Amino acid sequence: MLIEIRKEAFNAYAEMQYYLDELDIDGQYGATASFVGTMRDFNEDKNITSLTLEYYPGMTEKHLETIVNGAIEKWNLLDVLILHRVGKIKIAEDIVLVATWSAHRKDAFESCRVIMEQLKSGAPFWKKEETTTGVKWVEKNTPGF
Amino acid sequence: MLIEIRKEAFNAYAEMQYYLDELDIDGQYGATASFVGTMRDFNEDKNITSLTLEYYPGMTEKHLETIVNGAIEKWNLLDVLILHRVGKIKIAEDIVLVATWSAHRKDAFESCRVIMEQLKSGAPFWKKEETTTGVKWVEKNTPGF
Amino acid sequence: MQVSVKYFASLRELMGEASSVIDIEENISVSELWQSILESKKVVFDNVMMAVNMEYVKSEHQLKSGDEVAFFPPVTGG
Amino acid sequence: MQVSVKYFASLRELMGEASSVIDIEENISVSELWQSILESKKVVFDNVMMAVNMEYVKSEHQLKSGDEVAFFPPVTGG
Repeated sequence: MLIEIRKEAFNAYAEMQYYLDELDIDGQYGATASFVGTMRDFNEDKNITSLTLEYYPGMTEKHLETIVNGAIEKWNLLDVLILHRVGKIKIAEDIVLVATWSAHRKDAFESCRVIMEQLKSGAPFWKKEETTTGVKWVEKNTPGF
Repeated sequence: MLIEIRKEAFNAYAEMQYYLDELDIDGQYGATASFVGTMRDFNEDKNITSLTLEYYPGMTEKHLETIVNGAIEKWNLLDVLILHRVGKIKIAEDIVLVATWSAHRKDAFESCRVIMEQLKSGAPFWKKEETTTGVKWVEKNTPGF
Repeated sequence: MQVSVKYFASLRELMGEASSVIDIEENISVSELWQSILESKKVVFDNVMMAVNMEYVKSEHQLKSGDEVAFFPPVTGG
Repeated sequence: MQVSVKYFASLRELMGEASSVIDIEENISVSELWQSILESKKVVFDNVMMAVNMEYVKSEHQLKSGDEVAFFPPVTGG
């Protein structure tokens, strides 16, 4: 399991490959579900030029660990990877990656989605949007279901 | 949209990156959901040494296209990628990749899972397992829900 | 009239051939063709899936001259 | 007794500070602390989320000396 807060831009698919290369689960995993959240240039009809992501060092990592441990208790998982970007983010840069590895697809699909929803609703991150008309804290996330 | 049957081993994450690099959706997509199915060394308690995947050239591609078109009608999707391996497959090689790109995560998550389930239940592919005790056609897939 | 028939996977092995061209009468359905194949080959096979011209069809689907008819076991891809 | 208090995001900007150390009486709850902060700062803020020692707590959670108390707006990560 790896949970990391990243201050620099990362490439989600390269990161998944690096991580998988170090895992010793060949032959065991049959299913990998992943989600990548990426910086858009719009939100609620506003034009966004950049985004700044703040977090709570210590609590953010701890809360993500609690989420992952809950998923490991509920589903048969071989591994979980979460990367989350903080700081100033440009358009089309990746913000979050959640990946789950399992023998079977049901466990991988369900855990990936639930981890992502729990991250959105509980992990201490806050987005501030720089738009063409000013700067504004995002007040709530788009519903996931 | 790209649907491809592959006769040679592929790397799912490198493929996603190649495909994304050619797409012109930067700033539009906020959510990418993907699923990778990979060759395990076990199935229903049998030890598997390799797998041979047969398909129905023409119908397989056509059926996958029908599945993707159904998803595009149902969800707001920016793009869809499906790669599926055929021929002789070794342990830990990727068998299938389904990726969906959308502005929002609900559409990406739901469409990826439904495309995958429809592929498993309807796309003309057949697996033959080479095990330590002989060769056997797989009779049914593991349930996905 | 003639139709071409294809078999896949375990059914291809059971039939001992991947495809054949079969003479059939007019106005027969895909399941009637399937029954006549099973009888002439003296084989049994449960849970067959049927496609005509690369699309799934219901068992009562009427065949036309030149159709490509495919019979195969439940699919197991992904 | 003393607790350290942290603010994040829009609440940090509203408070004009990221953290402070506050003297409180014993046996007060995290929501009582929050109310007293709002009053002393003369601000209003809806939908606050509260954590003590980096874990979410209920509003009636009793504070102990040395606790790290955090107040922040609804989270918007991912």
